[in-house]
Amino acid sequence: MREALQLMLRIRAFEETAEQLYMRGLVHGTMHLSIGQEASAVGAVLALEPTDYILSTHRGHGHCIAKGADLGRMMAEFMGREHGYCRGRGGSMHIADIDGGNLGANGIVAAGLPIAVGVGLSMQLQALPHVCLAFFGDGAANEGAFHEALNVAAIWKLPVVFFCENNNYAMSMSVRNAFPTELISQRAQAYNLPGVTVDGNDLQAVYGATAAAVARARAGAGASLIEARTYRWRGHSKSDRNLYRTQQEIAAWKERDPIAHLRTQLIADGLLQEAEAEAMAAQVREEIAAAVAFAEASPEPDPRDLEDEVYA
Amino acid sequence: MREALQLMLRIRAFEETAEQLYMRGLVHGTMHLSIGQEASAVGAVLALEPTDYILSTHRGHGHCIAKGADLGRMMAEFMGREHGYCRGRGGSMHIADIDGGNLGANGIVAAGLPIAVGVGLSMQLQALPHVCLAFFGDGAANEGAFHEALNVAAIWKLPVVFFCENNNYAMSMSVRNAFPTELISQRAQAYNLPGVTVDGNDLQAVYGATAAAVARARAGAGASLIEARTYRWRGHSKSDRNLYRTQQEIAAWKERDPIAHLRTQLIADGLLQEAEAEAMAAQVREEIAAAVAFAEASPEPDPRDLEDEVYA
Amino acid sequence: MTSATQPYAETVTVVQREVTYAEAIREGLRQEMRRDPRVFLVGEDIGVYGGAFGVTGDLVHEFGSDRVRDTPIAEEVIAGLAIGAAITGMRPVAEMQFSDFVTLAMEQLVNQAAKMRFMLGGKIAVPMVVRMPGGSGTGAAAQHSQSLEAWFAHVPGLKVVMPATPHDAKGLLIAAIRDLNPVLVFEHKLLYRVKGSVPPELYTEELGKALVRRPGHDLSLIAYSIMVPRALEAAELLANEGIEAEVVDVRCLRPLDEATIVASARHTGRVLVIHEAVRSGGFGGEIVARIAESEAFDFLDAPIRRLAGRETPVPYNRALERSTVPQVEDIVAAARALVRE
Amino acid sequence: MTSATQPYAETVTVVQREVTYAEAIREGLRQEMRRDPRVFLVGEDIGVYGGAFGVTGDLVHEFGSDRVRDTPIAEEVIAGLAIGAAITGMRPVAEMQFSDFVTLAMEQLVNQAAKMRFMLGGKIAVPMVVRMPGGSGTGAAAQHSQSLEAWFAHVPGLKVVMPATPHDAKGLLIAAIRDLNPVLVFEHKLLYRVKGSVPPELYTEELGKALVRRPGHDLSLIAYSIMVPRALEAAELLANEGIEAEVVDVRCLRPLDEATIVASARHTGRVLVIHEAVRSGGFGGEIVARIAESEAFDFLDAPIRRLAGRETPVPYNRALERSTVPQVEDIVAAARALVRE
Ligand SMILES: Cc1ncc(C[n+]2csc(CCOP(=O)(O)OP(=O)(O)O)c2C)c(N)n1
Ligand SMILES: Cc1ncc(C[n+]2csc(CCOP(=O)(O)OP(=O)(O)O)c2C)c(N)n1
Ligand SMILES: [Mg+2]
Ligand SMILES: [Mg+2]
Repeated sequence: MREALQLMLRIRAFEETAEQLYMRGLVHGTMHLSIGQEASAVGAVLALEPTDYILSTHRGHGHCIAKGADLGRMMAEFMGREHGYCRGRGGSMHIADIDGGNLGANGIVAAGLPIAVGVGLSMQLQALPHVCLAFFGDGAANEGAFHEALNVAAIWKLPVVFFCENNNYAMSMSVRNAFPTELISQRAQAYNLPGVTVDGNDLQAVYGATAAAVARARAGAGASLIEARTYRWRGHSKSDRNLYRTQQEIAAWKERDPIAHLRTQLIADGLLQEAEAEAMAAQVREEIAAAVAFAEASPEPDPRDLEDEVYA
Repeated sequence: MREALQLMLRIRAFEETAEQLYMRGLVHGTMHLSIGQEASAVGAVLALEPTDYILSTHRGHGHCIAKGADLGRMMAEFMGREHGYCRGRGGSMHIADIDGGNLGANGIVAAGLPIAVGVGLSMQLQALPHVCLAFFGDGAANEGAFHEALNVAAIWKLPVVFFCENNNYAMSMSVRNAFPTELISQRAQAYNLPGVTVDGNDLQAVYGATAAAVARARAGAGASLIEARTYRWRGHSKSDRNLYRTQQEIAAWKERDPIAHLRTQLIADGLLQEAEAEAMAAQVREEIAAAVAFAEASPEPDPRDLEDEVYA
Repeated sequence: MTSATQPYAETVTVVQREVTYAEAIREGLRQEMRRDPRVFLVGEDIGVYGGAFGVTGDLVHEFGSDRVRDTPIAEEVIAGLAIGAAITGMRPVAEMQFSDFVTLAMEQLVNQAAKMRFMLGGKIAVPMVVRMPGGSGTGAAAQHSQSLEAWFAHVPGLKVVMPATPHDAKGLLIAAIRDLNPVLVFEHKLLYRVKGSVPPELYTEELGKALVRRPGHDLSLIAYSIMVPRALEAAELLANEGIEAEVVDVRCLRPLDEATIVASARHTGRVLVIHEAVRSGGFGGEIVARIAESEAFDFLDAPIRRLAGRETPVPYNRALERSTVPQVEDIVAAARALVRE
Repeated sequence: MTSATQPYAETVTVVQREVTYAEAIREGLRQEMRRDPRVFLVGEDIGVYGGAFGVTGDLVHEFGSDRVRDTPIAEEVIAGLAIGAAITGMRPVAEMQFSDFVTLAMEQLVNQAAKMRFMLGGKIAVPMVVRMPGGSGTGAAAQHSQSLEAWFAHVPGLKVVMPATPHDAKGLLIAAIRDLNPVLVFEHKLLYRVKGSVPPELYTEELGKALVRRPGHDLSLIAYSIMVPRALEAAELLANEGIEAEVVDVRCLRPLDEATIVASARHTGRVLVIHEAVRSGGFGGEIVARIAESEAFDFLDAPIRRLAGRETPVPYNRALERSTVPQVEDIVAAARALVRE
């Protein structure tokens, strides 16, 4: 759990720094910050083994950090540098850490779900014990790909965990307008899969639900759907003027800060001292500073032989 | 109900004749016969007003006849002639009767469902009282389009009836292997829509369920999903060797002939005499013979100015 | 196809109101929606949010959320519902938030919208528009930066429009809305903020008519969308070197105004076809082929050349990204080389 | 690209076993699946049914329903699962039952499979194959008869294979399965029953290598897929008239063997490019452009011509359908006209 807090702090700090770099004009492109959603990323990934796979989304920094990625290489990718995870070709929306089992963020909403089916099938065919966890947003749950993927994973009993981060909005589209039902997890019934909704800002709730789904998958009993209710504090991307929600609503969710929640809990349970928490935060700040330094020292990629890299 | 019987006889006779024409090598192309599924086509369409719309499928002859299409123009289309509904351009898989409210069969599984959403939206925006009923098969219910369409129809409360003809197979894929649940209608819950499963070989059951859904749609209360359980007696298309099912199963379903069922019922209820039933069958045979004669007398289309017909 | 006899654009002499490409589109939508109650907009985040690129802006406030309709993320249904609405009396204008997402709507657009009229023997028309921001230059990487217009230019039944100026962005869009066929309009993200003179009233620009944007006799630069302003800029630089380039704005890929293109090729004898899309399989090949098959062939003084996107996905890094797409200096260099051949 | 120095196919002199194109594919799949346990097949009705065109036939009996895997009707997942399996150690061979249905899988193939390696900085390979029956001639009408290969030839990261003979159907397929990239194989429905000599053992044909199927000096017929046998038949008829046509089988649209094509154009000075796909925006434009841009340009004695599908969806009626696609007599007529120019 202390590890979880540290990961969450790391994500928060990464995102805040990314935002600053962006504001300072050092980043060309777009970004989708996950501030406020740290518990769902960390809780989900902590329930996995290092050899398990994840598929991430456009809002993927948190997933990637939770899966153990190197912050320097992430930051370098964010800044489009040669030593970034994708050598500056992918950027924020495509950061992947293949060796760490993160098969990549994805710029296309819901696109990871059919791919997750393939990873699950691959594990089943090779009789490997690994599980694939696919992150996706509430918005993604209305794409056709969601339906096809859950159905196929269900009929073949694939070791896949469909993990929906319901942050209440798909860009400006509120779940109230996009869904005819209260719970996204209810959709699991259509595929005869277990479906649960958890407080996505409660690390332990997320961890618990995911651990159960992962155990089920690993035991060969098939896929599950988890809905983690959370909220993004920042706009969808940098062009967002937040016209579709109130400052009040944002403030109310900030009250439910997943990091503060976990920290308070750990201290209350005697698992953490205030001072340790401060030290952790300081350490994370250093890590991020080092990551930025690494990124800034990384060379710009060379445009010359780009064509040679398209095919294996 | 006598009208229903007549329509069902007409469909059966049309299909049998289509099959013969095909066997005799008079038809170039493919066809998907709906023999055995007459009650679902007729029961569904009888619940509609003439000004309501349907969207049909590759297995669409029955829907088209139920919606009141001219048999001669249908047969001419099947034979690729100029006086066919589509002037020989469409063939079996694309027969439409726009004036009659049949917006067309479709060669792409599930493709009618997103279009139905648009028809429903169009009615709602124009404040027109018409309903759109979209036929689709069990196989179509696993396409992404199904999901997107039902969700959007649900959130906007569109006047659409999603009518699934579950004939137990999508080509060779049994519903037992393609679905993780027993009932397709159960999927309605995912969209907070009413969903019912009815005996698709029982005309009155189909009619009743559809009438309720149509009334709901017309009242502005939104969409519904109906699953009609039925069976196709023939192979999927002409290349089908029926390797995926047993003769026994086919025979068992033939015992449940929807036409014989309705006929027996009408006679038992005193609504029809044996002799009348015979006369009806004879009349239908004549209609079909006339349709074939019309088709055969229709000229072949002229390839010359085809390019001029692509754009309006 | 009057262009062959009327080869040059009239020079605008009066000072006109300047608005951006995005504003021109919004104005066109607003005016046509006021005029025709059948017109409605549908897409993701086009309402209160105002569109991912701000194009629909405040339209929802004037027309309400019925006619400026936000959808869930469901591109197949966005396209399909446009079809269903179009064939039952409405005039939908759908938006794909990025043109890359049209990959999720190909079935509806290509198998349904494009073919419906023909398949049904001419019994039906499908008057719908799909607007799509395309192109690179914003650091959005490989899945948000493509130029896919060539796919659709290959599909009979569709029309494909590539406006290069605010004037055309409005006029061609209005024409597209009034057209009885499915029309795809590819807008270029980098053009949205470009200003140009736009008549304040409603007007249409004919679909299928190319325009000679600049006369010249040394070579023809045949371009569309963002490559038109780049070609014009290149032409100015070339003029300083004594090279007079004729710039043809193709404007519409289907129907294609072959006459204007061929006339220009015949006139100058040297042709450089320019587009942002990947070179192989791009629409430039079609343009080259039309010229190579035409009577202009005998008038050519050099091989026809193409300048187009590199054979890679679009990369994220700014310098990499820039290198994958023709820039003004690339056009100048290629044109210079061509006139020397 | 050894073709430029080795321009003619070796003449087969020994009598060989004749099998159909469909059987050749099945044999290739069977042998490669025996050799490599990572290979599996996935698609609709490929198991007990044996495939809509009987291609997979009895394979399920030998390899079981895990490796010859029937799916629900869900093309997006078929494509996506192939990607997921490919990047985690398997060698999926997916089938689209008709190539027209790939319209439902464009997102996965174009945005994911094609770009993944590049976007991730080369950290990953996506060794997958998608087999797709394409083309017209079976009365299947507009939504089951398209030739969409040009779309994919426009997408860096994909390879596009168009086998014209049973020999190539097997050899190119094996090469596609062993290739580390996503490879799309378009099989032509009318070719499935065509017989040809096929070596009984496992062999590969290099991807990206065109073949001169028949030498000649009066003109070049550049074709692929079903248009190759038609061009060869036309060449025989033309020979009777004293016209010696060289027939080039392109075989692979991406990567494209430009050298062989350009060499033939230069050699004969007259070029007719032939494909079934709709002419506008078809891959023929690319071939024309490659020639028009090349050093062969100066050796051309006539405009380059294309013979291709009409600008319509494919109609149902047999005579209408036939009229939309180049037939042998059309090739003969076009070739004859071209040599007279
Ligand atoms: C297929 C597709 N449609 C639309 C978009 C544009 N887009 C990117 S993120 C997004 C919202 C996604 O919402 P959700 O799935 O809830 O994830 P969140 O952003 O809330 O994390 C949209 C509309 C896209 N990238 N891909
Ligand atoms: C998108 C798509 N995928 C596959 C096919 C090929 N195909 C045509 S009908 C069919 C089976 C459809 O099953 P179902 O929806 O149950 O309808 P049924 O044939 O049983 O009436 C298939 C696989 C198609 N036409 N369209
Ligand atoms: Mg969300
Ligand atoms: Mg069925």
